Order: sequence, then structure tokens, then C-alpha cells
Amino acid sequence: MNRQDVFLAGLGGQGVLLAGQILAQAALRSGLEVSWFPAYSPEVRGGEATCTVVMADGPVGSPIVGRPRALVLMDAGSVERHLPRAAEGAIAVINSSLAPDPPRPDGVRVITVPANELAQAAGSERSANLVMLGALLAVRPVVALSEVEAAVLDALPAHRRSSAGVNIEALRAGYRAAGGDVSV
Amino acid sequence: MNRQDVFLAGLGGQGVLLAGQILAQAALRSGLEVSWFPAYSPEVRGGEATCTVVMADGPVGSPIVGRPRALVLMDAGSVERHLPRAAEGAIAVINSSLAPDPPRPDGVRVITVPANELAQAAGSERSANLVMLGALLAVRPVVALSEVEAAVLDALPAHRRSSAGVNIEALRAGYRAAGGDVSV
Amino acid sequence: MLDDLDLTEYEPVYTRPESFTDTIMRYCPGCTHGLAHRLVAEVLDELGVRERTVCIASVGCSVYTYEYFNCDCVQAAHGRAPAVATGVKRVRPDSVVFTYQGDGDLASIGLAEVVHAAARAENITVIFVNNAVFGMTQGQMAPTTLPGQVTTTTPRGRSREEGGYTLRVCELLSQVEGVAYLARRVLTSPGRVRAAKNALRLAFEAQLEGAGFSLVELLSACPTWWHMTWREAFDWIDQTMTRYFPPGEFVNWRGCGQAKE
Amino acid sequence: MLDDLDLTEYEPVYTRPESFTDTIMRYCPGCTHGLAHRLVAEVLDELGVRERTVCIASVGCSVYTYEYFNCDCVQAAHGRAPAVATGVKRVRPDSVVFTYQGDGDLASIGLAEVVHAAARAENITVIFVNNAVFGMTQGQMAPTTLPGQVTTTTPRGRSREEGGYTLRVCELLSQVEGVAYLARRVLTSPGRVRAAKNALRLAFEAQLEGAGFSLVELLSACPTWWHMTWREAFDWIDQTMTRYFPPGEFVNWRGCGQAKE
Amino acid sequence: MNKPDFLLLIDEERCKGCELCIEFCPKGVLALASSFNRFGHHPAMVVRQEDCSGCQACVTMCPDACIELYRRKSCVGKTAAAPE
Amino acid sequence: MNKPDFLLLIDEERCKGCELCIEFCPKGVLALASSFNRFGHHPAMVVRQEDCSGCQACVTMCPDACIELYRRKSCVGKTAAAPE
Amino acid sequence: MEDRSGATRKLMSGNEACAEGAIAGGCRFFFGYPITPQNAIPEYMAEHLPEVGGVYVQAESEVAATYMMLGAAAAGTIPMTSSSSPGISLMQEGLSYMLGCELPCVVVNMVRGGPGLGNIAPSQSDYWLATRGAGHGDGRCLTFAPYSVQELHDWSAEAFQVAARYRLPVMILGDAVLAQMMEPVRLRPRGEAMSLDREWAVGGGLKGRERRIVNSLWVVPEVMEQVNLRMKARFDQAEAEMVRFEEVGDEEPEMLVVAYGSMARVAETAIGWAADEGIRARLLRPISLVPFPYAAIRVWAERVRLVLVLELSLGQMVEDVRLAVEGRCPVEFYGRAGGPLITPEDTLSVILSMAGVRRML
Amino acid sequence: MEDRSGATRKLMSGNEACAEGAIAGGCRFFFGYPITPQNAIPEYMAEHLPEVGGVYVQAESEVAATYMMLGAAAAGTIPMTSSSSPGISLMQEGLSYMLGCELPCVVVNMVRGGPGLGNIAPSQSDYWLATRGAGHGDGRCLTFAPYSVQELHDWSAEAFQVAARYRLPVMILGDAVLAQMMEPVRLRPRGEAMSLDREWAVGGGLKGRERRIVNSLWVVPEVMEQVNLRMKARFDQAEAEMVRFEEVGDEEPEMLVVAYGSMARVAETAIGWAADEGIRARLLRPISLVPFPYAAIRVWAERVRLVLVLELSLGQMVEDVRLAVEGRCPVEFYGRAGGPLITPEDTLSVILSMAGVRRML
Ligand SMILES: Cc1ncc(C[n+]2csc(CCOP(=O)(O)OP(=O)(O)O)c2C)c(N)n1
Ligand SMILES: Cc1ncc(C[n+]2csc(CCOP(=O)(O)OP(=O)(O)O)c2C)c(N)n1
Ligand code: SF4
Ligand code: SF4
Ligand code: SF4
Ligand code: SF4
Ligand code: SF4
Ligand code: SF4
Ligand SMILES: [Mg+2]
Ligand SMILES: [Mg+2]
Repeated sequence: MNRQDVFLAGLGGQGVLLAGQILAQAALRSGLEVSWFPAYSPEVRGGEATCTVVMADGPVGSPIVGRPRALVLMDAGSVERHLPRAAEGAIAVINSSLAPDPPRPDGVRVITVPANELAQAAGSERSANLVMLGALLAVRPVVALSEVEAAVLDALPAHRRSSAGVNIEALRAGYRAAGGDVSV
Repeated sequence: MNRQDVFLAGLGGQGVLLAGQILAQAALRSGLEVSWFPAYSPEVRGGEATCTVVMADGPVGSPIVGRPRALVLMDAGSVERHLPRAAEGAIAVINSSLAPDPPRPDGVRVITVPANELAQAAGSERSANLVMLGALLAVRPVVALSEVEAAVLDALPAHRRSSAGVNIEALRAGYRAAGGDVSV
Repeated sequence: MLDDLDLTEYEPVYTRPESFTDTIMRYCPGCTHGLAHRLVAEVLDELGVRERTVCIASVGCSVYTYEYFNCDCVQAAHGRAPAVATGVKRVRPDSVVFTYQGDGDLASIGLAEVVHAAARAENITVIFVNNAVFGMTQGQMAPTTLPGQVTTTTPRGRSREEGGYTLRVCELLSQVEGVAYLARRVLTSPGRVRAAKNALRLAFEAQLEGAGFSLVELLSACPTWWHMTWREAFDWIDQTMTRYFPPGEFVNWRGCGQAKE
Repeated sequence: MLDDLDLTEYEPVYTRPESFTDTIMRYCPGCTHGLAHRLVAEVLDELGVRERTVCIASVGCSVYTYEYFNCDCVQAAHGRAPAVATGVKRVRPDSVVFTYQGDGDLASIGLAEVVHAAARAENITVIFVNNAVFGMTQGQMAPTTLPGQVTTTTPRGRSREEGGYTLRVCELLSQVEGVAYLARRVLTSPGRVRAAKNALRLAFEAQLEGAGFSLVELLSACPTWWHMTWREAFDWIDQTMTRYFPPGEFVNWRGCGQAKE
Repeated sequence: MNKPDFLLLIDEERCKGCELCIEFCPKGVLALASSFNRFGHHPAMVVRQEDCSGCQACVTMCPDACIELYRRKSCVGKTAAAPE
Repeated sequence: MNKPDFLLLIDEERCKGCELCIEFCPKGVLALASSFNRFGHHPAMVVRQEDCSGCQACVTMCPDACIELYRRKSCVGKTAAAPE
Repeated sequence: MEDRSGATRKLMSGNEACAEGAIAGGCRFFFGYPITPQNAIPEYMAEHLPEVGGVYVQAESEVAATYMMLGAAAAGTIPMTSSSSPGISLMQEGLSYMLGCELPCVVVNMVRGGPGLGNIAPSQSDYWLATRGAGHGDGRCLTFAPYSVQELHDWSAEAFQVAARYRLPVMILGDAVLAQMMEPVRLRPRGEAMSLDREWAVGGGLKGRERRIVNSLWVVPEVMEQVNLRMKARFDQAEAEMVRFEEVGDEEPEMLVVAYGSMARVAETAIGWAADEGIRARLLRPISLVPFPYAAIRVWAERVRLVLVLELSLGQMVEDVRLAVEGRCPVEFYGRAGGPLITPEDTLSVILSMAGVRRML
Repeated sequence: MEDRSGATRKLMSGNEACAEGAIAGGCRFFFGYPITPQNAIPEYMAEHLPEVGGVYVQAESEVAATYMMLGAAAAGTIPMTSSSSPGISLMQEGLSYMLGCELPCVVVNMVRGGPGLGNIAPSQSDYWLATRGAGHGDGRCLTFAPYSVQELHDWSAEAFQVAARYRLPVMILGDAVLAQMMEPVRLRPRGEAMSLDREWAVGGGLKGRERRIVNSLWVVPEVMEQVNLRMKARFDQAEAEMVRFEEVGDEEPEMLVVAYGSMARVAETAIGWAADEGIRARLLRPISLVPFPYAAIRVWAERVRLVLVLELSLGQMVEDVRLAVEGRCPVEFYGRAGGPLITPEDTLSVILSMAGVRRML
């Protein structure tokens, strides 16, 4: 059985949960079993938000992952807290806009992406989460980019559908930045 | 070990609980271990009130008695419900004012006392409970009459101390009626 | 004497309400809980709603209410009758739903429930019997106990320090939107009893018209725990209790009044 | 610029209250919970009572109150802060005890507790922050939610049928003997903020004089769950909320007034 | 004996002897019996039926709904009037 | 540069960039910084200290108590006046 | 949406799936009070119940919500509420009243870290409250613990039938993981509203029937005892019919692992890893906690060297397991209390160390 | 008064003895709400606490009473409340908060027949509530079950020391028999009020100390876990120090009878009668229910042919006995639920029939 996990973390408000939901939706579209599990502080704003997406071609089993094999870390605090938890051989995509000079532990492949800047360039600083997701897909293609693009539409709350274009742009920018080829 | 029990029952308001408490107090005065246990319906007035007094020259053990060996029954309903529970060889003192023609089961010695009338004669119909208690003592001298008389004072609530004289009169009337000799 | 009379020559002026069962009520002699019950039963009869009425009994001396009213009944937990009534009414909007609650039940443990049922404008009727004491548990202080009143938990008389102040439920509820009808009445004379019945009828009419929440507070005698004869008790109601709890109509959906009795 | 200035040439006009800890408050930008906190801290400073004050935190966005006020603190269960305050005050009558409660906490689950603390004339002060919504649990209807207001549990707007009517706490409590001071204030301009602070000071003075229960209701903005900018939120308070919740002084033990702000 | 205009029926078993009816009767129609009922109460009884005006004061005040009031059909003109 | 009569100190880490101080300042003394603080907020900053009248509107409205206000001792006559 | 297998499945949170499951199962009356981590349930109900003619009432408190349920159940419906730990504590008196009145209802508890206000992290420390709770008296809730969003959806629907059949409160025991986790769900179609026409139901008019009384006051002890014995009889019947559990793992295990709910999800993964390490472990996952699968565990206890119980608590279900095992083999416990998650990695190392210890014996 | 032995003893009800015991033990703050069969406790407190400078507050509800206790305990006293079954159900959230805040208190439960409103007859059906309750989360009360009015008096006094020592809620579990029964009591002298000067106490001024926070909210799971582990450590200590039980009867029994509280009183008499019939039975009476005397029962389980558990319930403590026995011998149960008393006569016939059955084997 093929089992993949992605752990995403950032500041509340950075869209980490949504990015994870989009990934989960894409996995569902791809015919995978999937589980998305969030954890955050009770305060409304400013606390940390994290989520874990587990995908498999059979039952996903534990939605909880002790040592993730793919990490998307969107700020310095997340890097500090969660990078040490990375599994041997894991890949970590780090937002260099807010965590400029992350450590590079042995056995973990660290990719840095200036997500805020790229998002701004794509049209909205709020899409940094999708830049990061795009970057992840380029280096760890757990699902196809096209499925994620389709999922962006599914996952956005109705009142934010209008921002889908910007989001897809951001997603592709991240994908490209991490070496992916979007000429599909 | 010598263990004695007395079960008292009547209508709420007939003073059954108080009669039992006076008996318990007298037992304590006599140096016995004693336990008084009430049971009644939750309604304030009119329901049934019962209590059990267990006395012993050592630990009393169960305050609950399945088959009492002495019964004081103050109305027809109590007779109906509780006389069948009397132990083999028990004695039952029954208020003939309210239970005029009680059954006389085998193996139970039944004594009838017109308690309401005697109480009225003693000065207050409300003292029927003490008439009954007096009668019991005459036929089953679990404690000395003098100790009960002393206990009447102890047990009466402060605002009813004034009625102690009538009560003691009623007690003696019952004692005499059941064949006791009060010329102490 | 009755043997001499031919009853067929007579017609009834007053007979026992159909909304009463035959069960003998367990209240103390002189307790006006029974009077309050009788008025409710008469009103249910007159409105012809008995068969579609659900009575919510509360916990207090009136806990056996469900044995007395000849309609469907639900026995609620102490203080929670308005919540239970809400549940019944939401499922059965065509039923006439009323609670019958004492002052301990309604004003102490159940205060939030009655205020919120009122604010939700639940179409229910609350019969609130205020006897300034916890009757069933044997005479402890209630929120409605008067200043200076001696109870088993205010043995030196209720004071600011021991027990605090007297709570006035109608005055409180008069501030709640959602209330369609709200009145306080006493039961100390035939005329006042008739005024009380009138208030009860209005309260049920409010419900029948879907106007919202209705409540009638009845000042009631507890001779037993007031340690009074009924006559002393009635006098105490008229002279002392009504000073703290003035009778009146606080809200009337047909035209708001602070009308006196 | 600061480097160029010699601070010794300056004297403080306003510095961070001593009654605040250094902890950064977790409220959303534009949330006036922080403002309410600051006013309380200033009043505690000015009255010089910080060291003998016990703050009772409730459950709502202000749950972490105990991290912010630089005094002894007890964290109460949802709605029960007035009962907790009662316990503290009875054991420590010399302490200055206040609760800080939201409208869900105080007016929904905790209604009985606050009314009864008032009726007992508990010498405590309640800071009641009314933002017409359950903030912490993410924007559900509160008892104080206005008619028509959309919340996550009144998705079609609050109506008589869905959610019932808006509850007014000051109006309700104005009927309770035992209340020494009772006022409603808003926080939408510097002048109104100063009036609010004045009310808070009076509330604490009532407690210090042993006059009884005091409560100040502060209409507060929740930009997050109102889905508004703070400016829209302030306008909504001034134009809509105050129509249902008129500011004013409802009870003043020094001379009762219905004085306006 | 004349047939009285009004007739009171008192349910003695239900009566608690509280005396409310007796006290509120303006005509002295009622009194407590000296006998006891099953629950030990002295029930109310009619002692002067013929004086009854049908005013319903007794009925109105009885907490236990033990009193029923009947009127002679032929007694036109006389209505059961409210007291006070 | 002249020494201003009033001096504002803003605790940038504590500031949430809510703009209340800015909006309520009658003199336009304050503005949001373009930089971010640790929590991702653009904090308020003083842009025209010299225009400050010491009216305390900013201080009064700040929900996070991040503003402190000082007055030059030698500046007699000028008092920090209440706005409105 | 359609997944690759052609099935239409929707990515939903446990809370939403639970609420939609209830509607599908016939729920029409929901009485609730918000509390994290289950706010999405009342919110979903407020939004969607009116679509099927249902009613959402936001109660003033969990206490009130429970008694609104009591009234609604007395009127013939199978009502529902949901909450999380502190709120469930407040419902204890009401649940006891439901039992005393012999009324059915459905209660969801999305357990969070405790005691007290605690936190909103996943926890299983309400096992006692769920299985020995329901306030004072001898009654309890029938309690079911799903372990996936799909199962939550399904049990939430089934709960209404179970409650009606046994005339008992049914509790769905979830936690902050299950409540907030999103997984694809094959949605049940929305069924009809359940009939109000029940033997005990008040309201609806007296025509053609005796008046009805719903009551839990029975002054005469012997009558009260009958109520308790009737309740016990319904429990005994449920015990015979409703035991539910699942097993996975080695067919000839040396170790039986017992875990429920989200902890069972974790254990499932860890047991797979343990097999790779050569440990023959089997997971028995109770789905019904009341009635508890005592017999099934007892059978294994005769055959394994060790039973390992895993809980997100200081050890509560472990007592039920011990009652099942009755000394037939050692019962070991591993748990954490107050919110820290137990990961599959943690679980594996517990399994390994337990296996190691036993092997050395 | 002086009895013949010269001792000064007073005939008192269990309720009064309990209240006076508390005052003697140092209780000065009582928060209560009336409920039968324990009304005499708040009434006694209202009357007598002022004599010793104490305070009685009649709360608006049992919920409020519990939180007044929380405030009072936070301020340094060991507060007390008393109630009966439905009221104790309403206290569950508050007790969980007491545990979360690590605060001590004393709670009396004079159990009555349930579930629901039930009745006011004697019952032991709150055993689970008392031993597995205290609301959500892993905590519980230390629970003691006296069996005479004297013992009630003594434990009521001791409870304050125990609560203070372990910083835990202590529950005194009585019932309608113990509450209302009158027996002679050797009264303890009224002690001094307990000191308010505790490491956690708020109020009293900050001079010379840091500010204090009493709190049960711990957002970080690992911190919350520490609170739970501290609580567990205090429990473990109590488990080591506070197990209390009494044994009476045959020294080489064929049957061990386990019963507590008023049922133990009945069993004591029945065992005497059984001896007369030649049955060698021994009564083990747990006084501490939490911590439970598992070890003592286990020892006997090795030596007897049968353990018989008697309860005024459908069977709750029997689970703890089974946990102790762990299959070493059969555990039989006899109980009645909802208020009917079990008499010594009933008990004897149960013992006889059990003995008979076993002998035939
Ligand atoms: C939860 C709970 N708490 C307390 C009680 C005990 N209790 C029964 S009736 C009552 C007070 C009744 O007083 P009130 O409502 O005024 O009715 P009354 O008897 O005076 O008519 C109390 C406290 C209970 N049954 N349940
Ligand atoms: C017993 C209980 N029920 C529910 C909750 C969940 N809860 C936490 S805060 C809150 C509402 C808070 O609203 P409010 O008091 O208005 O404060 P705000 O956040 O708006 O300032 C609720 C329902 C809880 N913690 N405990
Ligand atoms: S105790 Fe009081 S309220 Fe209760 S029945 Fe008797 S008189 Fe009425
Ligand atoms: S959610 Fe609302 S009340 Fe809570 S901190 Fe944010 S703005 Fe303030
Ligand atoms: S109807 Fe009037 S007159 Fe006749 S008995 Fe009754 S009160 Fe007296
Ligand atoms: S009022 Fe009714 S209960 Fe009272 S004495 Fe008259 S008939 Fe009897
Ligand atoms: S004190 Fe007044 S003028 Fe100065 S910055 Fe603040 S608001 Fe502006
Ligand atoms: S009011 Fe305070 S928090 Fe808001 S921007 Fe100004 S300084 Fe910052
Ligand atoms: Mg009352
Ligand atoms: Mg709010």
C-alpha cells in the first residue's frame, strides 16, 4: 500500500488549513483515500495552525503522523517547532519570506520558497499558502497539479471563489519556483 | 447480645416519629446502643410515617428490620400494611380508635388500646402516640417507664416543652391501659 | 337530607372541572396550591382545550400535578419546566402547553430557563405559584422570601447579609421582549380569585393566539411553613406580601397595561 | 528620533497601567475587549487596589484575562463567574473582587448566577462586555444578538421564530434589589471611553463602600464575527446597537438616576 | 321540608376541613362536621341549606374542588350572583 | 530639530495595527508603518510628533495599551487636554 | 464528488458528517449550545434542519438543551444534542431524567482535554462519563465510538433507530480528531422524519386514547424498582444485540491491542508496522462501548500472552478490558492525558517494548 | 447526654452529625441548596455556622453552589456542600473544574432512589457517580462511605484534613438511611477554623508574594498533561495511604461478603445469623471507595469459595470487586434498585442460598 503524508504549519491567517484541504480534495479527485486533520490554538487570531494530510491507495490508517515525510512550513516559528519532527528522508518546503535562513538538518531535503513575494507577484499576498503547496507538488508529486487546480475551486468558500484565478496563478508560481514544469 | 426492635407506624401527623425518638432517647439513657430509622412518603401531610427503633447492649447492627418483634400501629392502614410483617412471636399494640377491629394473626400477640380516646382524656388528642408507647412498655418493657418519662422532656422540641405534662399523663394512661402498674 | 330531594329538579351551577382527575390532592389544609389548580382546570374547561393540553409539572409541593390534571403531562426536573415545555411545544405546536412551578423552582434554580423561554417568545403559559418559601423540602428560604421572614435556612430572619434581597419575578420579566401576557394575582377572597382566574384565561388566550410567552404569578399561602393558620396566612399575604409583590397586569399583548387587579 | 531626545526632560502623561502584566493580549485587531481591559486596569491603578484585587475570568474570548491583569486571578467555568466571585468574596471580604464576562457567558448560560449574585447584594463588580455574539466559539448567536443579525447559528438572521428576542441585561437587573450601581456604556470615541471609565470607577467605588452589587455593561466591537472593519463595527454600535441597548446609568447608590451618558 | 333554591354537594372524602368555604360563606350555610373522614379531617357540611343564596363564594374558595352547587330549575329570577 | 512638547512611545511588538489611534488623532500625528512586527502586523508609528497636542485621544482609544505619552517638563501652560 | 471508483463521496469534517448523518437518520429536532470542537454541528443544524422541516433551537445552556430534549422526546420525537466534555458534564442530571422517564435521545460528545476547562485537544478521558455516567442512578447511555468520518456519519444516522428500539439515550463518543478531521463520505440519502406516534408520546390530542404521563417520580420504592428493572431488561436486550467491534491484524497473535475511536486509527497503522518488525499483534476495536465486547476480548485473553490497552487518558477503558480478561493474561496500559496525541510511532515503540518484555519472560 | 457508660453522647440524625462533624473539623464556609433527604445539613449550617464565625450561603442551584465552593477554595478555605443524587449530577462539571484547578473541597451525597427525580428512599445507585464521576476528564473524588451516625460525624470532620492533604475533592457517600437515622454520637470538640494560608490561595493581598492564578485552562496539551499527572500522583499517594476497610465475621470463611454503608450494617446482622446456621461468612466493608481496598479483597479471593456483593443498586461496586478478584473465585451479586430496602432477613436467605448452591457443587 502506498501511503503519503504532508504536514502543513503556519501562523493563523496564513491559510495553512485551506491549503491542506485543497490537497485533500485533490487526493479525493485522484481516487485516493485521504484524511485531513487540523490542530490549532483556541485563540481566534495569531496562534499557530497546523494540519496533516494523509493519502493512500487503501485505508489511510492513522490520521496522526508523528514524523512527517513531507512538510510545508510557512513561518519561522513553525520551522523551529516542526522541522525537528521530520522523518529521515523527509522533504521540507519552507517559506523563506518569513523564515529566511532555516536550518538544514541531516537527512531532510529542505527547499526554500519566497512565498510571500511570489504570492504578491501573482496578485495577492494571501495566496502564499498556494505558492507553498505548488512548490511541494513540484518536489513531491503526491497528486497531479491539475487535480489540485480543480480542487482549488471545490475547496474555496463561495464568497471567495472570485479569487480562484489568483490562487491558481500562485499555485503555479510555487510549482515553477521549485523546479516544476507547468506547460501541461 | 440482647437486641430489641420496635416498629412504629401511623398517619403523618400522628407523632409516630416523635414517639420513636423518645423511645430511642430513653434507650440511650438506659445505657443501650440504639438506632432510630424513619421512612415516610415525600408529601408533607397525610402520607404514612414509620420508624424503627433497634436497641441492644452491644452494636445494634442493622437499623433495618424485616420482621419486627414489636409493633405499634396507629391507624387502620398501618395495620393492614405492617401487621403481616410481624415476626413469629411478636407483639403488636394497635390503636383501636382508628383501627377498631384488627386481625389477630397466628403467633402474634395483639393488644388494642383506644389511644385517641385515652389521649383526649389525658388532655390532648395529639398525645395518642404516647398512649401507644406507654402501652407497649407495659407489655414489652424494653426500657423502664421512668427513663421514657425523662426522655419525653429531652425529645420534645423547645416550643412544645409545655405539653410535657400532658404527654407524661398520656404515657402513663397507655401503660395502665395495657396492664402496667405506674405506682413507682 | 339529600335523600328527600329529587336532583332532576336541579341544574348545575358549579361542578367539579372536567380537567381534574378524581385523585385527591395532597396539599395541606388551607394551602392555596389547590385553589390555583382548580382555576387552571376551570379555564382549560372553559376554553375547551383539555384534550390538546400538555401540563409540565415541576418539582415542589406541586410535583404531583400530573396526577391532578386530566390531560397529558410531563414531569420536569427542578427548575427546568420551561425548557421541557419548549421541547414539547416545538414538536407539538398545536398543543396547549403550560408549566406549573413554585417560586423555588422557577425563581431559584430555574431562573435562566424561564427568562430565556420568555425571550424566545415560546408560546407557552407558566403558572407561577409564589409562596415565599420552599414548601416541599420543608420551609427553606426561597428567592421570594421576604426581608425578615424566618425560614429553616434564615433562622434569624432573612437579611441583606443572610440570604440577600427578595426577587420579584414579574418585574424582572416585564423587561423581556417576547412576553405577551404577564400578571400577578392573589387568592385571598372570592373576588380576587375571580380576578386571578381571569388572568389565567388571558394567559392561555395569549398562547392560543400565538402571541408569545405568558405567565401568571399567584401569591399563595403555605400555612405549614409559615407556621400560621390559613387566616393569618391570608392576612399576611394581603398586608405584607403584596407590599413587596404588588398585584397587577404587567404586560398584555392586547394593549399593554400596568392595570391594577 | 528618540535617540536625539533626553527623556529626563519629560514627565509621563500616560504610561501603561501597573495593573497590566506585560503579556500581549490575544484579541483581534480592532476588538474592544482590550480597551475594556485597559480601562479596568487604569481604574484599579487609580483606586490603588491592585494588590488586594481578585479578578474572576470567564469563558469567552476574554478567557485569558488572568494573563493580563496583574493581580490574583481565578478562572471560572462558562457562566459561573459570579458564583466563583461570591465564594472568593465571602472568604476574603477585604479583597476587591470583579468578574469579566462576555454576553454569551453572562446572559446565556450564566444568567441565573448574575441575577442571584445581584439579589444577594454580593459586594462584587461585574464587567459585562456585550458584543452581541459568541466570539470565542466563532460567531454564534448570543442572547444579545440583534433582530435580523446574521450569525453562524442564525444564518437567515435572528427572528422571533429562529432565535427569539434580544435580551437586555441592564434593564433586567435594574429590577433587582441589591444592585448598587448599574450602567451601560459604549467605547466608540475618546469621550465615550472616558465616560465608560467613569462608570467603571463608580462600580468599584460601590464595592469599596460595601454598597452591594455593581455592573457595567460595555457595548463592544467584534469585527471578526460581525465581518466588518472596525470602523463599520463602531458605526454599527453607534447607529444600530445603541438603539436596542441605550447607554445610561440605571442604578446609582449615591442617588438613583436614569442619567444618560 | 321546603325544597331549597340552591343545593350544595360536598365531597367529604376530598374535604380537608380547611374552613375556607365556611369563613367565606356570607350566609353561614356551612360548618365543620364533628366526624372524621378517612384522612382524619373534619369535613365541611351544610347546616343551613335553605339560607344559601347561590353566591358561589364557597365554591370559589375551595382549594380542593369538593363543593358542587346546583340550582332548582324552577327558581326563576334567582341567579347565582358573584360575591363582592 | 526642536524638542517637541509631547512625546509618544509606541510599543511596536504589542501593536496590532488596528488604526484606532491613527483615526482618532485630531492632528494626524500617527500612521501605520510599512514594516511588519513579529506577529505580522504593521504597527502604528509617529510621523509628526511635533504636531501632537497631548490630547490623549490615541492613548484613550488604543485597545492594547501600546502608547505612552510624555510631556516636556519645561512646557508650562500646555496641559494634556481631553478631546471632544 | 465522484472519486475514481465512481462512488460519489464528499470531503467533509466529522462534525458535518455527523450532523448530516443525523438528518439522514430522521433527526428533526436539535437542541444545542456551542462549544469547541463541535460548533460545526449546531451550525450545520441551524443551516440545514429547516430544509427538511426540522427545528434547531439554541438553548441557553447545556442543562436547558437536555431538558428541551426531554420535552421533545416526551412529545414523540427522537431528539438530538451535541456537545463536548464540560457540556456533557452539565447534561448528567438530564440524562438521568431521560432514563427515569424511559425516553430515547441521541447525544454526541466530541471529547476534549480535561478536567475543567482543559483545552480543545483530542482526548478520550470521558470514557467513564460516557459508559458509567448518565448521572445518578443505575442507568447509562448506550455508547458507540466510531473511528472515521464515514463511520461517524453512519452511526449518527443509526443512533436514532437504536435509541428508538431500546428507548434509551444513545451517546456517540467522538473526540477533537474525529470532529475536525475531513475525510470522504458516502452520504446517506435523507430519510423521512421519524414518526411522532409512539406509545409514550404526549400531545397530538386525546382522541381515542387515555391521557399519558411521562414521569420519573415513583415514590413507592417497589414501583421505582420496576422502572429500573424495565430499564435493565432493555439494556440486557441491547447487550445481546448491539455489541459491535472490529478486529484486524495477526490471526495468531501474541498480543491483543485494544483501542477505540481515533486511538484505534493510530493503533491500526502501528500494528501494521509492528508486523514488519515481526510482532504478531491484533487490534480489537470496540465500536460499542456500552454494551462492551467483553466476550470477544475474553476469548483472545485465553490465547495471547498480553493484552495492551491504548487510550488518550490515564486509563479508563482498561478497567472494562480487565473485567473481560479476569486475570487470564496480563493487561498493560499505555495512555496520555490532557491532549497530547499518541502517534503511530509512539504506539509502535510501546508495542515493541511490551513484546520485548514479554519475550524475556 | 451521659449514657450509662459515663460517656457523653447525643442522639442525633446522620445529617446533623455530619454537619456538626464538619464544623468540628474546621469547616467555616458552606454553600448549599436544599434537597431531601439531606435538608437538615444546610439547615444546621445556617443555624450554627455563624456561632463559629462561619458563613452559610444558600446558592441558587447546585451548579452555583459548586462554583461558590470553587471560589472559596481558591481563596484558601476548604469549602463544603451537601446534596443528594440529582443535585450531585448537577455538580459534575464543577467537580471537574475543582480537579482541573487542583482545589480541595468536601461534598456530601445522601443518595436517594433514581434515576431522574426518583424518590427519597435509600439507595446506593450513585456508586459510579461517586467513584468514576467528577465529570469529564480523568479525575475523581476521594470517596468515603461511613456506616453509622458516629462514623458519619467522624468522617465529616476528617474529610477536611484529607481534602487539604491531597488537594482533591472528597466525597462522603451516605444514603437516606444514614442521613435520617438517629444514633448516639460522641461529639468531637469544635476545632479552630482551618487556615486560609495555602500555597494557591488568592486574596489577602500581594504583599511579599507573587500574584496567583487558579486556573484549569491549559491550551498546550503537554502542560495539561502535567496537571493530570500531578493529580494522578496525589491519587497514587492517597491510594497508598488512605485505603480504609473493616472486616468482621468468620476467620476462615467459605464466603466473603462485600458491602458498604447502610447495606454493610444490614449484612453485619445477617452474617451473625448465618453463623448460627453454620455458614462461615466474613464481611469486608470498604470505607474508602476511592481508593478501593482491591488488595484486601484479592487476598480473601484466594481463600474463599465465593465472594458475594450486596448493594442497593443494580450492581456497581461489584465491578470493583471483580477487578479485585480477577477471576480467582466466583463473584455473585445481589441488589435491589430504586429504594426497596434489603432487610437482614433477605440478606440471610441470599447468603443461605449462595452457600447452598456452592455446597452442592
Ligand atoms: C436538582 C434538585 N435540587 C433540589 C431539589 C429539591 N427540591 C425539591 S422541591 C424544592 C423547592 C420547592 O420549592 P417551590 O418551588 O417554591 O415549591 P413549593 O413546594 O413551595 O410549592 C427543592 C429545593 C430537587 N428535587 N432537585
Ligand atoms: C459549559 C460550557 N459550554 C460551552 C462552552 C463553549 N464556549 C466557550 S466561550 C463561549 C461563548 C462566549 O461568548 P461570550 O461570552 O459572548 O464571549 P466573547 O467571546 O463574545 O467575548 C462558549 C459557548 C464552554 N466552554 N463551556
Ligand atoms: S407545605 Fe406549604 S406549599 Fe406545600 S402543601 Fe403544605 S401548605 Fe402547601
Ligand atoms: S473574535 Fe471578536 S470578540 Fe473575540 S477577540 Fe476577535 S474581535 Fe474580539
Ligand atoms: S353559595 Fe354562597 S351562600 Fe351558598 S353556601 Fe356557598 S358561599 Fe354560602
Ligand atoms: S373549602 Fe373545601 S376543603 Fe376546605 S373545608 Fe370547605 S369543602 Fe372542605
Ligand atoms: S495625544 Fe492627541 S494629538 Fe497627540 S498623537 Fe495622541 S491623539 Fe494625536
Ligand atoms: S490603537 Fe494601539 S494597537 Fe491600534 S494601531 Fe494604534 S497603537 Fe497599535
Ligand atoms: Mg414555594
Ligand atoms: Mg460575546
